[in-house]
Amino acid sequence: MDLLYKIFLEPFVQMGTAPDLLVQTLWEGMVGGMLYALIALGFVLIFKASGVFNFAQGIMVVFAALTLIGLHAQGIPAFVALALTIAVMFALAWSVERIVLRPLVNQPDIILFMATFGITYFLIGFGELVFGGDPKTMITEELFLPKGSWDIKMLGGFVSLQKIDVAAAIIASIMVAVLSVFFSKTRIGRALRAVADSHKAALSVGISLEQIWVIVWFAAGLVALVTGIMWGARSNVSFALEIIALKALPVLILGGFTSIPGAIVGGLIIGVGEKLGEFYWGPLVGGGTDSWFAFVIALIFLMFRPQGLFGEKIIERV
Amino acid sequence: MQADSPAKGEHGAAPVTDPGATADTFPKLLIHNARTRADRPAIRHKDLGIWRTWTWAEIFENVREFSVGLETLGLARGDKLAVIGSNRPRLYWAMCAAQGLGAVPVPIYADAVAEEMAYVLEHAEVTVAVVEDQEQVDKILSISGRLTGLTFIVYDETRGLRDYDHARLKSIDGVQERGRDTLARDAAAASRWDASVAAGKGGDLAVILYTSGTTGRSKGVMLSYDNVIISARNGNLFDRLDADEEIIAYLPLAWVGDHIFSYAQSYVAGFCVNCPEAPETVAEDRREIGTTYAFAPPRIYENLLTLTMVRMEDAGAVKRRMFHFFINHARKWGEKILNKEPVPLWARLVYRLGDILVYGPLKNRFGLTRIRVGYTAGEAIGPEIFRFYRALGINLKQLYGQTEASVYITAQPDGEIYADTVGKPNIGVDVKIDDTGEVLFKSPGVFAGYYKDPEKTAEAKTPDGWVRTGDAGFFDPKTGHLKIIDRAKDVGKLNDGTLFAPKYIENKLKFYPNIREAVAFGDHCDCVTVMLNIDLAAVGSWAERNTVAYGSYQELAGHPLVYDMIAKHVIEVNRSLAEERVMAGAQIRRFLILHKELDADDGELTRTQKVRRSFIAERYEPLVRALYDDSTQADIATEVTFEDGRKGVIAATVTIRDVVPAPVAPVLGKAA
Amino acid sequence: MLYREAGQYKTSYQADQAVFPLLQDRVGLLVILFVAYVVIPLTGNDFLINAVMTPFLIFSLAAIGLNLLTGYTGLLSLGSGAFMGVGAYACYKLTTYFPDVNIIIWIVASGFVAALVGAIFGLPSLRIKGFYLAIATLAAQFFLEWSFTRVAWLYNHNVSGAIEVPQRTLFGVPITGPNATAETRYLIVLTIVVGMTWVASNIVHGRIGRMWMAVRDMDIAAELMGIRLLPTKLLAFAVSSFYCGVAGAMMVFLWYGGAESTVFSINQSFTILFMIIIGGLGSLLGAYLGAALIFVLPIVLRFVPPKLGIPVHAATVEHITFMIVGALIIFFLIVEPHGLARLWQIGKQKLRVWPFPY
Amino acid sequence: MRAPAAGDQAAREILLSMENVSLSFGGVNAISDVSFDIRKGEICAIIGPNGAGKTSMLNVINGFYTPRQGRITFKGVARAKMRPYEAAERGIARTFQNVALFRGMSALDNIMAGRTLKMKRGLLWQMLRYGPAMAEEVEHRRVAEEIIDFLHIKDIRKVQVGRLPYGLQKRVELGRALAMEPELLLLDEPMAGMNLEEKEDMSRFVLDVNQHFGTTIALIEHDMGVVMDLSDRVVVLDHGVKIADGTPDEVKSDRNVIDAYLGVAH
Repeated sequence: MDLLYKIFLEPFVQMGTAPDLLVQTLWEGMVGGMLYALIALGFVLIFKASGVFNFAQGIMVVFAALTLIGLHAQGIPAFVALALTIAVMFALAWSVERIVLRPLVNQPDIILFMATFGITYFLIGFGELVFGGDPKTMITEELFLPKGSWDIKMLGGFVSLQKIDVAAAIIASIMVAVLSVFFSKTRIGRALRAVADSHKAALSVGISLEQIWVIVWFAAGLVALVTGIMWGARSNVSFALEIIALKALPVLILGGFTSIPGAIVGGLIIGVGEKLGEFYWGPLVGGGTDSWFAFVIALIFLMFRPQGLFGEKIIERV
Repeated sequence: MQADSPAKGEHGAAPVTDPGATADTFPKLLIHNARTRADRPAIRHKDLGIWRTWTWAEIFENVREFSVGLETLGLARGDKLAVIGSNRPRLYWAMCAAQGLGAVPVPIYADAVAEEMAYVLEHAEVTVAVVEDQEQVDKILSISGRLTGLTFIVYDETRGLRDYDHARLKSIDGVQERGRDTLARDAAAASRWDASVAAGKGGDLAVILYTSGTTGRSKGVMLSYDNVIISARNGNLFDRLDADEEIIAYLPLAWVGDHIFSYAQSYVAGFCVNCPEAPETVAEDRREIGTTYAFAPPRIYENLLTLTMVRMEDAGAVKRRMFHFFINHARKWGEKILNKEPVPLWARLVYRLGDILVYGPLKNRFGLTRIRVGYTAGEAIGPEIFRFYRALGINLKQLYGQTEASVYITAQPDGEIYADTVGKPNIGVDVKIDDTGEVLFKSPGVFAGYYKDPEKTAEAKTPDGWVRTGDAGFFDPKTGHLKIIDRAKDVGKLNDGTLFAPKYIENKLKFYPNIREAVAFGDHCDCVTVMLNIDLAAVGSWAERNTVAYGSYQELAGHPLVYDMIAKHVIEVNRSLAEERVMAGAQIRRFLILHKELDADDGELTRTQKVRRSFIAERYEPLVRALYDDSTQADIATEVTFEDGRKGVIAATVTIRDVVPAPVAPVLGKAA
Repeated sequence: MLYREAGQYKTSYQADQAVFPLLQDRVGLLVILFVAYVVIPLTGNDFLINAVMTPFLIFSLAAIGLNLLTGYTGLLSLGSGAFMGVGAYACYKLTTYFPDVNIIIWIVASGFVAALVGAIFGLPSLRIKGFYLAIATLAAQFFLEWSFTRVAWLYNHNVSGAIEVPQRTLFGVPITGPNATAETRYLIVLTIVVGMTWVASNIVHGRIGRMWMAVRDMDIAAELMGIRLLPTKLLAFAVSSFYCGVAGAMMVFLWYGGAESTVFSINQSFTILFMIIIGGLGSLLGAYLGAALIFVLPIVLRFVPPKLGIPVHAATVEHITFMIVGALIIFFLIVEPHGLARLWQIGKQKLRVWPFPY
Repeated sequence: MRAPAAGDQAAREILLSMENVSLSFGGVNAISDVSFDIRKGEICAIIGPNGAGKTSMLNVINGFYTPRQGRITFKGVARAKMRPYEAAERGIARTFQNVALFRGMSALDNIMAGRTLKMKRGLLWQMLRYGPAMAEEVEHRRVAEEIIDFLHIKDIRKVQVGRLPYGLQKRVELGRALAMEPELLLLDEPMAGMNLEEKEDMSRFVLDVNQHFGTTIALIEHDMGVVMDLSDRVVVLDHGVKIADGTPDEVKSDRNVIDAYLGVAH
């Protein structure tokens, strides 16, 4: 009885009595979710264009961030380092295409999926070898990212918004906007969509798969870089992030693997969901629920709508 | 030894120790085996994926039931029972079952068309036919109208026969069932059967084997128990075959070879016969069993070798080199080692190594790892092929035999193996050669006669019991082995009286891969001349290697360099002819290379790819004339049929080459 | 070349269906067992036995478990680490409640708990395949991992938050805890692994194995042939988790002698997965080969360079290992998706058809 | 055309009856209001131009698709929704247009897999692969071997099916279906992509199956010659609608068919 109360009433009572906390939690959740969404975005880009489920997106975030920091640590001015990092991400995209994707073209998806495990592990090892395993702090002010927070007085309490979060939100939305323009307006963008539909189609349009793959992986790399910066700015940059990045997977399950808006919405749902869950229900089970909450949500969701929120039903043929 | 004096088989009257020797019919042998080696495997059959084994005791039971069952169907002493199908245990049992009743099995080629079958079934007055499956049943039913004597058809495979009218159809199971019941019901049945077995004597007719007649109707060769069993026993002695042999039965039941190797010898020696699962799995099954005693016509060895070489071409460079290195080493030393001749130590060691790396594995792939004796016979085998297997350490030997002789006439004793002889007279066989060069023999295996055909029998058998083989041959003085040179009727004489055996010469030529076909002329001429066909594939590749440009077969055939190359072959042939006293006089003096390939469509070859000498002689009359006047070339125009059936005329000028005969070797072992 | 098959014929289906139809293979197997049971315990030093062989065997077992699921049934799982954990904690609880029951029984029994949990988390496999399922198994991984830390009851509320393996004996001989000798523990692990491998091979060679492979190769056809997909898949999950569970229990009780939840982190899952990718999907032998490679690799890296006078930092070794493993995976997926096992097979086939190339 | 079989048409009892079956994917009608019967022991051909809904029809019959409306009665039992494995359990087997063998397994194992439904021994025995489990394994191996013998594929029983030529794969697939000892066998273009000889073999096997096992067969085939030779009865579909149903001769002379199908074909 008491338990039922704890589960079904108390949380909502809390929400009601302390709405400012609720808002705060929601905001936190949204920001977290946004970062998940960004990673998910990377997945989607690649999946759309090459049907590859890129498990390495998470480590790419870490890798990008570390490169940036590492380069700057060598005394290279921040923005030069940024440019260099972009170059590095391109190099990465290029070599992935060369070394991994090209030989594996026409292999079953699951094989390519596993191949990205390989990439992940390689990058982890490589990253740690070069930059060392210990956490680093993101060079926030060098990149002129805002610090501190606004404390807004509302609902009989305070809601504090980290400026960096706001910035992140803005940058993220800009990026999404850019991407969608890129996809719908530019020639390459349309080509990419063609590929998504069928590889033959793309070839007939006269673009080589190789180029396209390099491009999408590079794009995913950029997204990863941005994500890395944002994330690094909030907490710090370490390989632990690679595990957290896995949360993008449930996001994808909700949002579907091919839909950018899906990724965003999914991200927000997961983010908000796990924050609320942790804040209001977590204590009941000893906290720390956010490590699995997202996945369980996804799991349950899968049972009922395997194709995701935005994907359409698959008809099996014999 | 002298050509016209009989050559006695060495081991003469070898002492026969086997207690089974007293048993003079197959049923008696079976009883003997069932008693002395009851639990030893007698026959195996790969069926439904595994090897089913029957011991001698078991097959005795089966055969007896089968036999009694047949008796209830009215099969009686002297009746004929046809056996039609592939090598299956129950078909072998059928033979013994029939013999148990004193009836005579008549195995018939399973691939014979209904027509041929009808002839044999009618001629042999078959009353019961034991067949493999629906296919054979259908064949017989299609002609049953004419087979008034045929009372029952007994089949092995039930499949597909369910909805047939079973008035005259019985399954082997069914027949055995009847037998079992009868035996169970009245105790007398068993003793009755024993009695009828005891009634059988060695002199009785054991089997009638119809020789697939190349000319005219096929003849039914009647063989008595003594013929078959004594020959088999001598054969076993000759190769020291015992109860531990394993043999694969895959050649037609109706062929005397199979009857001796997979039936008679097995019953006499008590070794195990293995029936393959299906024709296409014979090779695989042979490997599984690992036969110790094998028999195959030359083409099988040929195909195997070709396959080997082709496959090795696809192997990696290193492996290929290793393979050829060791094969060459084997070709050099292998036979010597096999013949227990002195061989330098290093050569032995390399051979040992080769055995681990190549020969052993090869033999394993061939399924010949455990082979003790392997025979090739039927026709001449290419020396290269023959030596290849010998070199691997496979004891491959040649044998010369006939249905009329219950197989054995001559065979090569271990350690006396030559690619071009057929060996020495078998135990108990006498061989002589008459002045026409025809080979005659006398042996325990000499057939009783052709069924219902006294004239033919008289033709084949001399009053004093010699049998004309219809083959011409001579005893090679060096080795004392018999050499078969040709069909007697084809053998002619040069004007100077020397023996002229076209086939013999042609074969020698054809063993060169470059030479596809050869036609030798010389009967009633002063000298021997040949027309040749080059082998486009072989010579073609030779041409590429030696950058000889050519546009067509005709062009290549006429090319001087090709002539030079072929001339070398001809000279070598002459040399080998010169070594043989009988042949030395008949060396090749002139040859030409024909401008077109001899072709069955033009009637130049039989459908079985044998050259039709006389036809060719007249078709190419101008060339033949030119071969015997001393013109160096001749024009010829021949009508040909193209693939699409159109007719056309090929005209050509064909060059003629002279070749110098080799000096005749000093005659060894001069005739007394 | 080594294979001389002539004369090896089968007279019964039993013989023909045997797992090792070839004499040479049977001999080889006996030799290996002899080495494992006699040679190594007698000659091997503590390091070899305790730090190499024992863990190698344990990992092999886990890999076999995952291979039954991923390699044979075609269901990708990233939760094997957690299922190992389930085994370990189950065993810990069981032996604390019933200290008198022999630990070996509990080690095996704990597999059943793992099997149950595995089956539960396998439920989604009805609806989803491929990497969707992989993600679903991640849920299992993280949820279980979380419970290992948060549910104090699981580790008897130890302040350390870790499992502390008590001493247990077999016929008076200590087989767990600090006093158990490396040899004893090795022999027990060996026996369990050998036994369970034998069972696994029996299963995959029989009806159930065929059902799994049918589902893997063509699930639609399988269902149209009357194979019920859900039970089949769940069974695969259960059996697979059973193996992982036992492996986990052995890992803690017969190797580490104590452990906390981090041992069963997602990285453990990955390690096992990589073992079967590199070793060979759908091959029991592959599980061993993969385990050998992935587990032995770092050891070699750690101990060989110093021998050559090249000082390497432990961390560096780890990083390099990561890189090599990553590279290997890509290499194998490209060159030989069926892993070492297939390479072995090809080699064996070559020996069988030697000197022919095919 | 096999006269004797066709003779006792009417006499035969109905094995499967389809009544006003309709099927649609996302509004698109694949099959609309089709009715026909398949009688015990007959060979019934379902023909029609591409996209006529033939394969969909088979998919409905063995429960892979659930029809939007209409009722299906098999062995006298009308069924609502039926899972494919239930169809299999009730005696419906099938082969596929593009071979759907278990590529990773040998021909023998594929056929053995077809025996799954008939094998009962549980996990425990399976684990030991001894006693009853082995006995069962052997018993079914024998059945499999009889099928192998029946289809003349002795020489490839241990070959991994992925390596077999197409024609043989089709044969193995038929074997796998036979292993289920079905009452109704659905063959989806059993001779597609075969050369003449292979087609003749396959036709032979289909007839043998029908005669010796008394299996009822429904097949889809494009080769008119084959259809006319094999089948007792032909059902013609066009754009998901049944346009004819009768003996080959009747169908051959049917106006609609000639327009809709043969017209297209030639």
